[in-house]
This record gives sequence, structure tokens and C-alpha cells, in this order.
Amino acid sequence: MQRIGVFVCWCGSNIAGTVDVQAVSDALKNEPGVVFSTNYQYMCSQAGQDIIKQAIAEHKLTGIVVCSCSPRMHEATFRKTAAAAGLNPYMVEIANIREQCSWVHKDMATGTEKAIILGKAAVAKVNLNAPLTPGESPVTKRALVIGGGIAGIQTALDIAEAGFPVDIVEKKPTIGGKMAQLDKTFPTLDCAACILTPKMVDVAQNENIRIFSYSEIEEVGGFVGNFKVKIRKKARYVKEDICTGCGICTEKCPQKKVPNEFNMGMDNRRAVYIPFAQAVPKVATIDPNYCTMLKTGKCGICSKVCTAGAIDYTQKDEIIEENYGAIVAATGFNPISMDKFDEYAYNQSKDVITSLEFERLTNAAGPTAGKLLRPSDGKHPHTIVFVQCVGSRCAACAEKGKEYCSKICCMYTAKHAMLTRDKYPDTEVYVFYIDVRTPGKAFDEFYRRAVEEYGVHYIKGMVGKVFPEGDKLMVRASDLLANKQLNIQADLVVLAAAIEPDKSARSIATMLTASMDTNDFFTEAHPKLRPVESPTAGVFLSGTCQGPKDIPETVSQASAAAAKVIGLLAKDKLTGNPCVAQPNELMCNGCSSCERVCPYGAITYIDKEFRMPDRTTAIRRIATVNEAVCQGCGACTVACPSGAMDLKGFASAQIIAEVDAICK
Amino acid sequence: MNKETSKIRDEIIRSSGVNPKKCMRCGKCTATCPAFDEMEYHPHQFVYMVENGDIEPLMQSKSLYKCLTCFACVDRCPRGVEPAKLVESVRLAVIRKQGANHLTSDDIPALLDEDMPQQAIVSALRKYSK
Amino acid sequence: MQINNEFKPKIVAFCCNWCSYAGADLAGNNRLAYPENVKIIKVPCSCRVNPIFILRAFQRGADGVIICGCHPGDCHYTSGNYYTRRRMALLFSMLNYLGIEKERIRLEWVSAAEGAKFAATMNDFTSAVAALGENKRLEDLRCKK
Amino acid sequence: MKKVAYFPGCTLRTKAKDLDKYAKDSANALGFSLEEIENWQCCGGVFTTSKDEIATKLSSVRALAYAEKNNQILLTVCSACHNVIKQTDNAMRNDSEFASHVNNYLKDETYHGTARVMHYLEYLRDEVGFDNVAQKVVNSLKGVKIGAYYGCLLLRPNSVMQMDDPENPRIIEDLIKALGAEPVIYPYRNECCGGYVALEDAASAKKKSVSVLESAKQAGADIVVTACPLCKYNLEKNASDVKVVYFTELLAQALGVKGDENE
Repeated sequence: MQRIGVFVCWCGSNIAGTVDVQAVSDALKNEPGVVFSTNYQYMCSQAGQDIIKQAIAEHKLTGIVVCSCSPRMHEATFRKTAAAAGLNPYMVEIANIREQCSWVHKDMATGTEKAIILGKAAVAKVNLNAPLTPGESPVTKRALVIGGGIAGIQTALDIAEAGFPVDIVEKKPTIGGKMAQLDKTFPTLDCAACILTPKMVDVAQNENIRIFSYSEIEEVGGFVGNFKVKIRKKARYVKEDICTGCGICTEKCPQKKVPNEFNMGMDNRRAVYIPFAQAVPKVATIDPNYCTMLKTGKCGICSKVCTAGAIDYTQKDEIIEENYGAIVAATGFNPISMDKFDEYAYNQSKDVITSLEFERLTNAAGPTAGKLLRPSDGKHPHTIVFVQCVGSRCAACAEKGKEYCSKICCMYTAKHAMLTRDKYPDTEVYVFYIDVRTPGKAFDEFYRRAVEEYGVHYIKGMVGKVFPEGDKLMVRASDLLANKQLNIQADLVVLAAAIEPDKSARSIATMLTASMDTNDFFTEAHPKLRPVESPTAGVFLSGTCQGPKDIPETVSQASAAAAKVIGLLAKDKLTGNPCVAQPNELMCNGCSSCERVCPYGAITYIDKEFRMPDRTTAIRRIATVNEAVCQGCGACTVACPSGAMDLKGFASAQIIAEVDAICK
Repeated sequence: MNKETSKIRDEIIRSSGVNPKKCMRCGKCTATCPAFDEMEYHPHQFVYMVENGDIEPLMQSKSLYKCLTCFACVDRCPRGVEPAKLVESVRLAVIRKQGANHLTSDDIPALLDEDMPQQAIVSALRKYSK
Repeated sequence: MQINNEFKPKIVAFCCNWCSYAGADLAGNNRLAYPENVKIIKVPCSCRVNPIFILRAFQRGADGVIICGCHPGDCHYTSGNYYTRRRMALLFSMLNYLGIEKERIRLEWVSAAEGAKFAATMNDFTSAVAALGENKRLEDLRCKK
Repeated sequence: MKKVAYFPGCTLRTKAKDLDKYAKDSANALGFSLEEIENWQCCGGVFTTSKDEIATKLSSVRALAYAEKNNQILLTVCSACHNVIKQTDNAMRNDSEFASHVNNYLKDETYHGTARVMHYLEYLRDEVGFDNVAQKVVNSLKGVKIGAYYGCLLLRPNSVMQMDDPENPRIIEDLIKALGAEPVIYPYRNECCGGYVALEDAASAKKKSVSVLESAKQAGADIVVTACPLCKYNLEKNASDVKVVYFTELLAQALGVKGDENE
């Protein structure tokens, strides 16, 4: 039999105003198991907590009921109080007589009556409580970063700097991501490569960082502190440890007609390639879709010219298994396809390009060596039209565009317009905008400079249609402020395509059991207060996989995610939730019903030897619960046909006792 | 906005099924309108003016009979506003009044040439008269 | 004080810890009144609610039982509320077969942000149950001679 | 021979007899026959978008109900008829209030939204197959440069018409290729010709039609094909030296069923 103490809180007048607290403590005094009952003005205060501690000692209490505010408010407080007095913290139950009683009822009589019933239910439950000890699990002191763009790079560097080992998994042959493709960065106009490539080198040289490039996540198991991950290292047909990155193979390969994805397909690369000069790792990769040797078995030139002997046509995909304490998603973004927006004639004219293609056209390492030339005829364009919000803020139909604002386009378009006018003052530049959105440090000043100093024509209105006519592009647009329809004869049209999460994000989210929104951006645990954590413990978010953001914002978020990871990895052990499922071995018949409903894969089966009544032994298959994996939802307890599965802290008998107390 | 105006506005919004509040003022409808030069009020103005109950000038305007119903604005609007349907509902608010048909069958012979297909006549009558 | 002889149904509400219980707290924070007949039992997830608990409540004289969980897709445990939805569909039809009116049992999705919905739901449910009058008790045949 | 329910439309009985005749003859050559539905009435030429325009849509609904009752595809050739019937079908499927209003008028001919409206072009693409059309060609149009003129009615509103990419269509170009000719893509092929406004404001229609034809001519087209009598009228009236013909005429010519005058 328990020895229960009841403590009724007044919460000043919050409770005492509508509930006769004395009557409640008197009524509960007579409940089975109750040996002490009192009330006090503020139970959560130091004095109130002392009353509880004193009563535990004086009356040798084994259980406690606090009738007070919501357990979401002070359950932890009173559990600590009990623990300080030597009582198991899970012997404390809260009757919520504030949020669910005094605050929603006006009448003293009804409030008091309900408070008594809620108290009785809590007493009935505590009578069946048992001391619980939370399990502990060790923390694997290694982090995984999925994605090697600027977000993944920054997160990995910060974690490594704190002394923890980090692995970066990048599906492309090199890290660097989208930032590596950019020319200059707003609002300071420093060159992207100049600030990114040193970081890429830091990553390569950091002893705590391993890079798995040309690799993908295959499988994720385990839980916070103890993730088990399988990584598929795709065959690149080049021995990474031997290749010196000299590039001779990439010059001699006879297959010259492979669209170069790094330059957005605006020029060609070979079948064996290094994406760009500053690639990390600087190792060649053979593209199996184009390599003649791999496809037909005839060629082998790259192997012949490689003095290091790094080419290996027999290489196979390799699966690497590694354990991690924390995982960071940094899967990034892509511009959306322009196929559904052919009123802008993207598929009808080579001279209609996206902004990312424009970046490559102005980049010194791009297909035109940094000279702004039209893709169709290589001529210098004299009139350029930029169109903003192509596919962003588009709510007409889901398969066409994105309802959200892509956030970065206003600024990079201002940058493109400004740089064009700076380098080629003979060029007329028009920007069609719906709104110019430039919140950010020195952002609006930047945009105004494009207008005021560089003479970019900003026109409030939208382009309706682009007609490719001869070697010109007739741009039909509106100028809303002048109430005019404009027809501009342009040489180049640049579309600010909306951005969307990388297509791989969804399958990665599924593997991580991390949730996503309808746009396939990862959701954060709390939109304001926990912006870099996913709701799944141990999974963190970095960069544009969580929502559109520019480089400064991405880097801040990347460092924030790293701080969270470091906080986790700094712990030696994680304390679990003791309210987990527990099977009764004698009742379990090994039917697997519980295993099938468990969302966490926490239930497995073992064969155990039992002594039978006739003194023989029998081996029976029974369920066991991994307490570190179980999150305590209770789905298995209902699925179990024999009633063998129960949930600690929310046992069937306890809940039935509460039901009985309420219905009495 | 007085009661009468707001009644007309609500009726136009109801019968067209267009929600002008969805408009984000990008002007793509006007940018794409092939009848821009013939119109005094342009598609984005129809949306804005209906929303604000500024409907009388629209009802007086010849723009009502210049819209080609080509649906370019409907297809290209990023917010799904469908300005052409609004133009039609404003026009209906005019021609449904007693004796306010814009075109009657008596007007037709003068407008015809020998190649004019029936399609043009029935279409115009359907759009311009009740 | 007015003497109130009107029928006051006993109502048991099972609320999941993450959404609906927090929704009930929010109703309290905003002082949104609902009938005192409603007594809440906290469960970690709506999928912890065993049909036996509901039958037990009807055995012990409850006039109505309501189960509240997170909205579909928002379950803290990913899929718990989907289990609840399927289980309750079966249980409700069985209760109907036993002669318990379908208005006496309800499954609702209430998020942590929906304090107003919680209060409105409880008001609505209580008046629906009150309109039906007292429930007949389920009896356990095993207890009869 | 497979029979297909066919809605010809008023203009095909008068000014656009060619569009109709060649469609029928070509169908026969391709192994299907166009069976005119009973007691059809003029579709009205344009779709009235207002939700409370009921009477103007009844003729289309009757045609749809006929196809539904006989469990048939409802085939159209004229762009305008196709646009009106397809949009009416869409309203009947998705606006239940409108549908019940309409069905109240139609005692024995109520429509429940299950007919399949197809344009002749779609039928050639999806049912016959352009490959099969190409095999039946006897007079290849090799070397002829043809610009497809879609106008607005075949493609828009795209959410309803669902015929092709509304901004970069290819269905007529694919047919032109199947007939052995060379399709010419020009930017104004999905711009409006001026439509029925021509009746009142010939200048407006002229401006639009001239832009279309100029665009086609600049791109090198010798002939422009259309599926719409009104487009043909507007373009021809303002024609420069580009010939405007119905796509069915071209088809009949390639299939060798046009009659002797051009052979």
C-alpha cells in the first residue's frame, strides 16, 4: 500500500478564486492510500517545495499528488523536489486544477467538485505507480553532415573545430555546392570562389573531417546519439587515393560531347572529368553514362595516359557503415525547371537563360571565360531584360510554380544588373519586378545603388511574353506605374527562377524520420525558438534545405546547427524517457503484432527458455523492447492481443483507475 | 463604397467566380493582353477597380467590348485570378439592363461581308447582348 | 445560486500529451469556458487509448467519451493518430451495435494551438451528449450469475 | 470501321464546309467514321464564363449528354466548338450548383460529367497515332513549309483544355511532320487573331492577324494551317502572301482523298 501525500496549491487566487482549496485537501484526505493532505499558497515556491520535502520525511511518503497548474508547467519542478527528498521522481502525479479547472469554470461549487474528482483520479493513479529509472545511452562522438555546399562545409568546420570528428557525404564528385558556381556575392561583390575555395581547402586539410564525395546515404537506423548509417560510395572508376588530379585524362578522353553540368550545360566536358579547377577532392571521375570503355569495352585511353595508374574500370560501388551521434541535413536547393513557363520562351531560344546560367556566363571560369556573350551566337548583348519572380509567389497551380518567395532573387538580380552596367556601360538593362524585397544588412542600399549609380531601369510590372524574332527577343511587358504596355527588343532575357529543395531531400527525410512541409523543405522543431533542429532528436538542419536563404543567412544557420551538434556530442550519456513499453514475458505469445505497429523499430524478438509446470523447459519467442529506441507512444500496447504489452508510467491499470475515479 | 455599388461588386464577384483579393499586382495580365492598345482600362485595372468598387467607369468603358476572351491573362496569371472572367461579368452587368444590349440582330447586316463566318456573328451576339 | 436540476452528463476526455492536452491548457490560458462535466485523462498519444478504456468508462457510467489527438500528419510519434483513426472506426461501429448512440463517442483532432477549438468541441460534444440523456450502462456478463 | 460521335457545328455547315468534308474523308481513309450526333445545335461560338449563364450552355450539354448516353467519345473539329464544349464539360464536372441548374432544364438529356471530349487532332495523336497517319500518306507534302496556327481556343485555358503545352505546343507540328512537310515554328502561333471582335472592330482584328501572319512569314512559312473558321477568316482577310488552309484540307491532300482538282 502506498503512503500518499496530497498538496493542493492555491496559485494565489488563480486556483483559490474558483476552487475551495481547503475542501479539496479535506476531501482527498479520505482517499485510499492518502496519509497526509494539505494546501498552500504557492506550492512551486521554495517554501511550498519545503512543505513537500518535509512531509515526505515526516510521513514516510511513497507517492505524491500535487493539485496545481498543468504538468506541462511544473511537473519537472515537483519531480525534482521529490528526488531531492529521496523519493523516485516518477512517484509524483499532477492533478491539473488550474488550466483545466479553475480557469475554465466560474462557479466555486462546480470548480471545487471537479478539482476533487481530478485529485481522486490522480490519487488512484499514484496508488499504482512504480518507481521508474530512465535508461542511459552512450553518445557516439561523431557527426554526419549530408550535403557539401556552403551550409555543410560551415557546419562541418565548426564541429571539427570543437574537436569532434565529422563526415561530409556529398553526392557530386566535389564539395562546394551552388556557391562554387556563383561569380560574385552580394552585397559586397567579393568573388564567390575567393571566399569559398579556402574553406573547401580547410575542409580537406582538417584532420577531424572526412569527405565522402560522389556518395549517397543508403540507410539510416538507430536514434539520437547512436545513429547507424550506410553510405554508398559510388564507383568513380578512379582510385581516389592514387589520383593526383593532374587532369591529363580529362584532356585526352575522346568523348567530348558530355553536357557540363557545372556550367549549366552551356558547354561540354569529357566523359572523365574534374568538375572545376578548385574541386575538393581534386580527383577525376568517369561518367559511366558516357564513357566508351565502360559502355562498349573499347577505348581505355585515360588508363593509358594516367601515369599514376589510378584508373580502375572494374571499380564497384562500396557500402560504408558508420555510427554517428548526430546528423545534419544540408541538402540544399536547385532552381526549378522552366518547362512550364514557356511564355518566356526558355525552351524556344538559347538567349533566354536562368540566373544561375547568367552566373556561369559572367564567371571567369565559365564557358565564355567571363565575357558576357549570347549563348546563341556569341555576340555581346546590348539590351538585357531581367524577369523577377519566375515561378516564385505563384499560386495558380501547384505543378507550375511555388507559392513562396524565393528570397534571394531580388538581390542577385540587382547584383547581375549592376555588374553588367559596370563592365559593359553600353548595355541597357531592364529589371521587371513585382516588389523589390531587400531586407538585410546593406541590401536596400545595394539595390538603390544599382538604380541610382548604375542606371539600371527598374520597372514595376511583369513580362507577359517573350517572342523570339530573328536574332532578337521581343519582350512584351507591362509598366504599371505608367499604365503602359512595353515592347522591348532584347538580346538576352534572364529569368530569376524560383528555388526548390533538392530532389534527394525527401528520401533523406524519410530515412531520418524527419518531417517536411508541403514544399519539401525540412520542418524545424519550433519555427522561432528551435530553428535549426528537426523535431526528430539528433537531426539538425543547415541551410536552404529548411527554407530559402542567402549565403550570410545560410552560414549563420550552419554555425547554429554546429553549436547544437557540439552540445549533443559533448555529453557522454543521454538520459532517456523511462515511460517506455514493457512486455510481460509470461503473457507474450510472440505474434509480432506490436512489432508491426512500432514506428521506431524498437521491438525485436528473442527466443527464451521457460520452465514449464511439468518441470520441462520450453523455448518461446517473446518480444523485447529496446528502451533507448522506444519513445513511449503506446501503439504496441493496444495492438497486443494478449495484453502482454504495457507502458510504464501510463499502464493500463493506471488509466483504468483514473477512468473509474472520474466515473464514480 | 455605397450600398448599390457594393451590391454590384458582390454580384460581379459571385457570377465571375473571381476573387480579386488574390491579385498581387504584378501586371502580367496587362503585359500579355493582345487588346491592350484598344482598351482604356486594362486587365489589372479591372481587377483592382472591381475590388475597390470603382465599377461605374468600367461599365461605361468601351474596353468591355475590346476584350478578345483569348484567355491569355487567365492562363498566365501567377495567382489564378482570371481577369477575363471579371471583364465578362462587368459586361453582363451592363447588357443585362433593360435595353442595354451592345449589339442587336438589326445591327448585324451592316457589319457583314460575304466571307464572315457564322461563328463570328453568334459569338459577338452571345458576348454583346442578352 | 440557482438550483440546477438539469442532467449533467459524465464525460471522459482522453487527450494526447503533445497536441490536445496542450490545446486544453491553451483553452485554460485564454479562459475559454467549457462544461465542468469534461474530465481529461492524459495519455502520451491517442494511440495509447485502448478500446478497453472506453468500454470501461461506459461500464462505469460515463455518458460520453471523446478522444483527442494531433491532426493527421502532425503526430509526435509520426503515425500514432492514424492507428487511432483505424481502431476507433471499428470500435465505434461495435458500440453502435451494442446500442450506444454514435453521438456519445467522438474522435477529434485538436492541435496545441487550437485552444478555441478545444473549448468549442467540448461545448458541442457535451450538449450533444446531454441531449441524449443518461447512458445505459454496459454490463459485464461475467459478473452475472 | 470504328464510329465516332461527331459534333460539326454551324459554321462547318455553311462557310467552313471544307473543314467538315475533309475531316470526314480523311477519317474514312484513316479507318474511322464520323457519325454526326442527332439534333445538334450551335454551340454559340464562345464560352460564356459567368456562372449564371445557363441557357447559353444547354446546347453543348445536350451534345455531351448524347455522347455520355452512347458511351462514346465526342469528337470536334472546329476550335471554337471544341473550346465551348470542353469548357462546358468542365463546368458540369466541377461546379455542382451549375450542373444541377443545367440538368433541371434538361428533362431527358441530363448530363453527369463522364463523356470524353476530344478534338480531331487529339484523336489523331492519341487514338490513331501520328505514326499510323504517316503510313497512310500517299501524297507526301515534302518540302512544304507549314506554320501551325493554334490561336487561343485550342490551348486556353490550359487547366481545362489540356491539349498540349499552351506556350510551346507541338501537336499540329507533329501532324505536319507526319504528312511529310516541314513545320515552321513562329512566336505568334498561340496569339489571338482578333476573334469575333472583327465584326465590330475590323481594325483591331487586322492588327492582330497581320502580326500573326508577319511572324509566320518571317519564320519562313509558305502555308499556315488552322482548325478555326474565324481564325481563317481573320487571317485571310488580312492575308499577305501566306496561304491559310484548314488542317483537314492538308490532311486530306496528303492522304489522297482531297478530290481531283489538286492532284
